[in-house]
Amino acid sequence: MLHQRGRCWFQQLCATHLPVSPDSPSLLVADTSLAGWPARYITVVPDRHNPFPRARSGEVGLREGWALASAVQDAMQADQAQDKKRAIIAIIDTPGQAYGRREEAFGIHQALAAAAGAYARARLAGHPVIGLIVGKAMSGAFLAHGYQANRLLALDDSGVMVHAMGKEAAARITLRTVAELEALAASIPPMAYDIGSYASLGLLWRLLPVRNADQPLPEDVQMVRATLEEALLDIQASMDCSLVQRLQGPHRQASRRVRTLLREQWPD
Amino acid sequence: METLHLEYPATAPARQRVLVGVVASGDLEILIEPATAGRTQITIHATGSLSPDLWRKQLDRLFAHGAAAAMHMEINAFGATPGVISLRLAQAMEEVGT
Amino acid sequence: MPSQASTPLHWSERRREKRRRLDLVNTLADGCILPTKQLAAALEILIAPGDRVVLEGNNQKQADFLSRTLAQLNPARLHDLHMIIPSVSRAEHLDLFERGIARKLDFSFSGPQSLRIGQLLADGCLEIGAIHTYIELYARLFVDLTPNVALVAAYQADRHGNLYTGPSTEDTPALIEATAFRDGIVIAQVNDIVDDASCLTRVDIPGDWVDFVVKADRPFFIEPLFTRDPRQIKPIQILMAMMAIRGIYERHQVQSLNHGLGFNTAAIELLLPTYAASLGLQGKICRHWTLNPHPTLIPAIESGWVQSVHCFGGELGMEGYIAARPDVFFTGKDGSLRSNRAYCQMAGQYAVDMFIGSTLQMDGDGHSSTVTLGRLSGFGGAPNMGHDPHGRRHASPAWLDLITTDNLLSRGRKLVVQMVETFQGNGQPTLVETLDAVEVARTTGMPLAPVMIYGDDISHLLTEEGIAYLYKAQSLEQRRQQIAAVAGITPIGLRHDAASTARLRRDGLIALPEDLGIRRHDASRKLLAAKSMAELVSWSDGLYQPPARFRSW
Amino acid sequence: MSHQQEIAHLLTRQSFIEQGARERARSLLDSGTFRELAGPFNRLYSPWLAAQDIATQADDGVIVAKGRLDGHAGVILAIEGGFQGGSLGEVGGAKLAGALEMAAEDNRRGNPTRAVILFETGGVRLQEANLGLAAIAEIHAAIVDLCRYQPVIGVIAGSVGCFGGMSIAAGLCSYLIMTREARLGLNGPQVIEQEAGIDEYDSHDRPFIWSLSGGAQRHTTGFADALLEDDAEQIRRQVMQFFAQGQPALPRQLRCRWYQQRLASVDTARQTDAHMVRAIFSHQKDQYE
Repeated sequence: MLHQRGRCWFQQLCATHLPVSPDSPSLLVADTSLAGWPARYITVVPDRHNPFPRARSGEVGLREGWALASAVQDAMQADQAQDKKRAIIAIIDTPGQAYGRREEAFGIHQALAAAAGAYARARLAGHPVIGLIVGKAMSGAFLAHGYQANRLLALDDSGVMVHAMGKEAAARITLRTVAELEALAASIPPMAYDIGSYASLGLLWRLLPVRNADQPLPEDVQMVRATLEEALLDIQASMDCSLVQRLQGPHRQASRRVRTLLREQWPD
Repeated sequence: METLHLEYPATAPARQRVLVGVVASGDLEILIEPATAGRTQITIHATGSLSPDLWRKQLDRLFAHGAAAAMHMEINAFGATPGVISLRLAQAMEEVGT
Repeated sequence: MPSQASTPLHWSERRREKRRRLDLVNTLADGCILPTKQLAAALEILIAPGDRVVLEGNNQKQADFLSRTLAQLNPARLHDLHMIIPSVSRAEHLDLFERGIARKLDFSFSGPQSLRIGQLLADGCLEIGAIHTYIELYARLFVDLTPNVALVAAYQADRHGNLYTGPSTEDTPALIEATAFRDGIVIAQVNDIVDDASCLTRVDIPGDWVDFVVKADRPFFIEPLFTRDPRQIKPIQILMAMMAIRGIYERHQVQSLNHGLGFNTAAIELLLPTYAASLGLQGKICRHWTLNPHPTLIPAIESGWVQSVHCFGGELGMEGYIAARPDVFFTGKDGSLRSNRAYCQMAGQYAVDMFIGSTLQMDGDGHSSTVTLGRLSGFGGAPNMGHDPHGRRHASPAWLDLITTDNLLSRGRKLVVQMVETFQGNGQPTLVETLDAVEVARTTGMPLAPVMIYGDDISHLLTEEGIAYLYKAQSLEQRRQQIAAVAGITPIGLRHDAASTARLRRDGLIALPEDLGIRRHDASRKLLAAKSMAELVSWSDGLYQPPARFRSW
Repeated sequence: MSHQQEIAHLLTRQSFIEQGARERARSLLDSGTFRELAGPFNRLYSPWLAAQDIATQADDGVIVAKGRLDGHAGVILAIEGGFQGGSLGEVGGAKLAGALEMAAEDNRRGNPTRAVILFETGGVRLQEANLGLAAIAEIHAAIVDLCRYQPVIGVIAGSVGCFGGMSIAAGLCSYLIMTREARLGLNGPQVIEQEAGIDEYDSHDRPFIWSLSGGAQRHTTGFADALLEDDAEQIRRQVMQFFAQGQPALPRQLRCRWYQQRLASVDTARQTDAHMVRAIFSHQKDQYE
C-alpha cells in the first residue's frame, strides 16, 4: 500500500480543497491555501485503469507527464496578472517513470520535460514551489515531479527513498550484486537509498520526523503543514527563485568548486 | 586502481601543456605540463591488467635515456595495452614538440 | 557344383549395405523426399552403430536440423558413431558424445565449443581422431575416413534431389563427393523444396549424388562471422595496418592474398582506398583475393582495387552486393555467389602471394597457437594458408622477392605474416616463453603440441613495435633476436638488447614505424574509408544489407 | 547524387560522430575562438569514482568551451561519450549546470551569451547516483532559465545517444538536431527489457530500437527539429541557422493540449510500432494551440 501514501497525504493536507478537474485520473490536483496564501497541491497516484499498462502503479508515464505540465501551466496562466502567485506543492510518492515500449515510442522524455519545465518556469515566475517527499521519489519521475521546487522536504521514514534507479536494476546495470551495491552505498553517500544519506547531500531543506508516514496522525499532519508554511515563508523571504540553496551540503564540495572555477574563468 | 610515481632525467622544459586521449575502455589520457629543466615526473593512475612493473618497463623505454623534455606527466588509464600506451605517448610527445 | 561366385558380392559390400538401408526407409519416404516429421525414424534406419558420419558443421552454414535430430535419437539403438565435423560449433554436436550416440571425433575447428571438447575428453566421453586443417580433413575423406553417411545443408532442393547450396556452398561439395561415390548415404536438409530443377535458383549438386532431402523445421542457422563493424577499429590497429601496407604489401608487391577475420586486417582493407591510394599503390597490390566476402572490402572494390575474390563461404547481407559485382566475385548464372571452401583453401595454399593472420600466443621461436589451457580449438584453414607450400612452381613478384640468394636453384617463398599486438586486451602477453599448447599436449596425451603456424613458416612478424623480416634470418638465433626486437615488454621482448636491435634495424632485418616513414601520430581513424556500417552501405550503393545486429539506424 | 559523387563525399566529409567532445566543440565554434573552462588541467576528478576504484578522467567527461558562434558570444557544453558512457556525475553535471547558469547570468547583464549542448550520454552515472540526479535537475533548471533569453540548441550525434534524465534535458532544448545513428529516449533498452520483459522491449533487436528512438523516427514524429548527415559542417550550419531563427513559436514542452489530445487517440489495446507513432503524430497542422 506504499503507493497510496501520496493520495493519503494529499487528502490530509487538502482537507478543505477545491478539487480541480484533472486531465488524468492518475493525477490529483486541488486548490486550497497555505498560511493564507493560495496553493495548488498536486500528486500522482496509482490508476489501475490507466490505458497505458506500464503506468498503473503510480509511475509517471506519458499521460502523467503532460497532465502535470498542464496542471502547473494552468496555474501559471491563471495567476499571470496576479502579484500573489499561488504556491505549488508537489506531493511526491512515485516508484519511478513508466518503463515500456509505448512510453519510449510516444516520447515519454518529452512528457517529462514538459512537466519539469513547467515546474521550473513556475518557480522562475515567482510561484513558491515546494516538493514534499512522502514515499518514493525515483529517477525520472522525481525529475518531472518535484525536483524543480524551491524547497524540498521529506518525511524521515524508512519508506521514503530517493534514487536514480531501483536497487535490483542498478545492480544489474553496474554488474554488481545487490549486496555489493548495498556495501558500496554504506561508504558512498550518493549511492545510498535511505533518506538519511540523501539528507546528507544537502538537497533537502528539511527532514520531517513523523510517527506514521502511511497513516498520518493528526499531529503528523499538523507538523507537516506547519513546516510547509515555514518553507513558504522562507521562499518568500529569500527573494531568490534559483536552486542555489541546494549547493551547501558537505557532500557537494565538488559542485561548489566547479561553479567557483567557472565563475573565475568565465570572463573573456 | 594502482598509482605509480616515476622520475626520469630530462632536457629543457617542455614548451606547452598537452592533453591527449580519453579514459575509455582500453585507452588512456595523458596530461603534460612543463617542468623545470632536468627532470620528468610521471604519475600514473591505472585500472586494468598491466602490473606496475610493466608500466615502469614501458615508460623506461621511452624516458630512461633522458632525451625527452622536462615535464610533469599524469596518465589516467583504463585497461590500456602497452601498444595503446606507446601510441598515446607518441601522440603526446609529437604535440609537446620533442 | 561350382560355387556361386561370392566375388561380385565381396566387391560391392558397401553398395549392398546401402541398398539394404534404403529399402528399409522406402515406406517413410516419397521418392527422395523425407517428410520432416519422419526424419528421426529415417535416421535410425539409415545410420548404423559404429558408422562414420560426416556432419556439415561449417564456419557459417549449419545442418542444424539434422544434428539436432540426430542428437535426440536413442543411444541404446544408435551408438559409437565416428563423427567427422569440419567445424564443431553447435552445442548438439557435443551432446552426441555426452549422450553416448557418438564416440570418436575428427574435426578442424571448434571455436565456441572448444572448452567443452576439452571437458568431454577429460571425462572420457570422447575420443579424438585428430585435429585437422580443413583441406586435410577433406583429403582424408578420400583416403581413410570415407563416410558411411553425409548430413549436409542446402537452401533449396527439387523433388529429384538437385540441390541449390547458394552463396554459402562452403564444404558441401567436398563432403558429398566423398560420400556419394563410395556408396555412402547423402541426406540434405533444405529450407525449401520445389518441383523440379527449372524452379531451382541453380543446381550446385546434381540429384544423382543425393539420396534424401528433408525440409528443415526452420531455415538453417547461419552466422555472420566475417562482419566487422568499422566503428570498433582502434588507432593501434590503424597503425599496424599502415605498417603492413608500407612494410610488406608495398615492399614485396603483394598482388594476391588472403586476409583473416580480425579487426587488424579489416583496417588494412579500409585503408586501401585512402592511405594506400595516397602511396600510389592502386593496381600494384591487392588485386586478387581468396577470402570470405568481407563487408569491409567493399570500399576497395568500389574504388577499383580488386579484380577478383574467390570465397570460402558467403556472408549474410552481402548477397545483393555480390550479385551486382559478377566481374569481381565467382557467381552462378543466377547471379548469386558460388563459394567452395575446398577450392578456396587450395587457392589460399598454392595460388596466393600472402597469408596474413593473427594468433593468441607466439613463442620466442615464432611458433604460434590459438590453443590455450583447457580449450581445444582447432585451426580451421590457417595452417594451410599459413605455410610455404613447397609444391608451388609458378612465380610472382612477391614470391620471388623473398628469395635471399641469387642462386637459380633456390625457390621462391610465400609470405606468411603474423600480425599481433604484443599484449592481448586482457593484459596477457601475446609473445610468451612457452605456448600453452605445450601444456595442453602434455595433459591430453597428444603426440604433438597443437601448433597453428610453425616458426619457420612465418616470413614476417608485425607488431605495433615494428616488423621483423623473419625470412631473412640466417639462423634460429637471429630469428629469435628479430622476434624479441619487436616484442615490446613481453617476456620475449625483455630479452632484446638495444645494441642488437640497432644492428637488426641497420641491416634491414627489422623495421620500426619511423623506418617506414610512418609517424604513430598519423594513425587516425580519419584514414578509414568507411567508419561505420552505415558508410559501408553507402559505399555499396545501398546493395549491402547488414544483419540486424550490426545496424545503428 | 550519383554513386561516384557519394563516394567522393564519403571520402572528404568531416565526420562529427568520430570526433571527441573537445573536437566537436572546436568544430562548432568560430575558428580560433575556442577557450576551455574548468578544463582537464584544473583536474576536476570525480571524487566518487576514485573511491570505488574506477578509472577517472581529468575533465570528468564534460567539456565547457567558450568562444564565438557566428560572431556572437557562445558556450558549448560537450559530453564525452567515450568516458563512462557519457554518464553524468557530480563534477560533469556541475560543469553543465554551472556553465548554463553563467550564460543566463550573462544575458541578465545584457550580454546575450548562447549555448549549445552536445549530448552523448546514458544519463545519471549510477556510481554517483543521487548527486548525478540532483545535478541533472539543476541542468534542467538552468536550461529553462536560459531559454527565457536565448534559444538553447541540443545536438545528439551518436553513437551513445541521449538517455535518462538527460533525455529530459534534450526535451527542454529550444531546438534539437539528430543524426540517423543517434537515439533519444528516457529509458535505455536494457533497462526496459529488465523491468518490463523481452516481449515489451527486446534490447537486442537493433532495428526495432532505432525504429522507435532513432534520429529518423524522432525527426519524422516531431521530437527533433533537424535530421542531418554525420557531417560536422552541416551540423555547424544548422546550429547557426537555428540561432538565427530565434525562439521557436511554440516549444514542444508547451504543447500540452496537443500532445494530450494526440495521446488520447492512441489505441493502447494493441502494442505499438513505429508506423503507429508516425500516424499519431502526423497531425502537425494543428500543432499551434
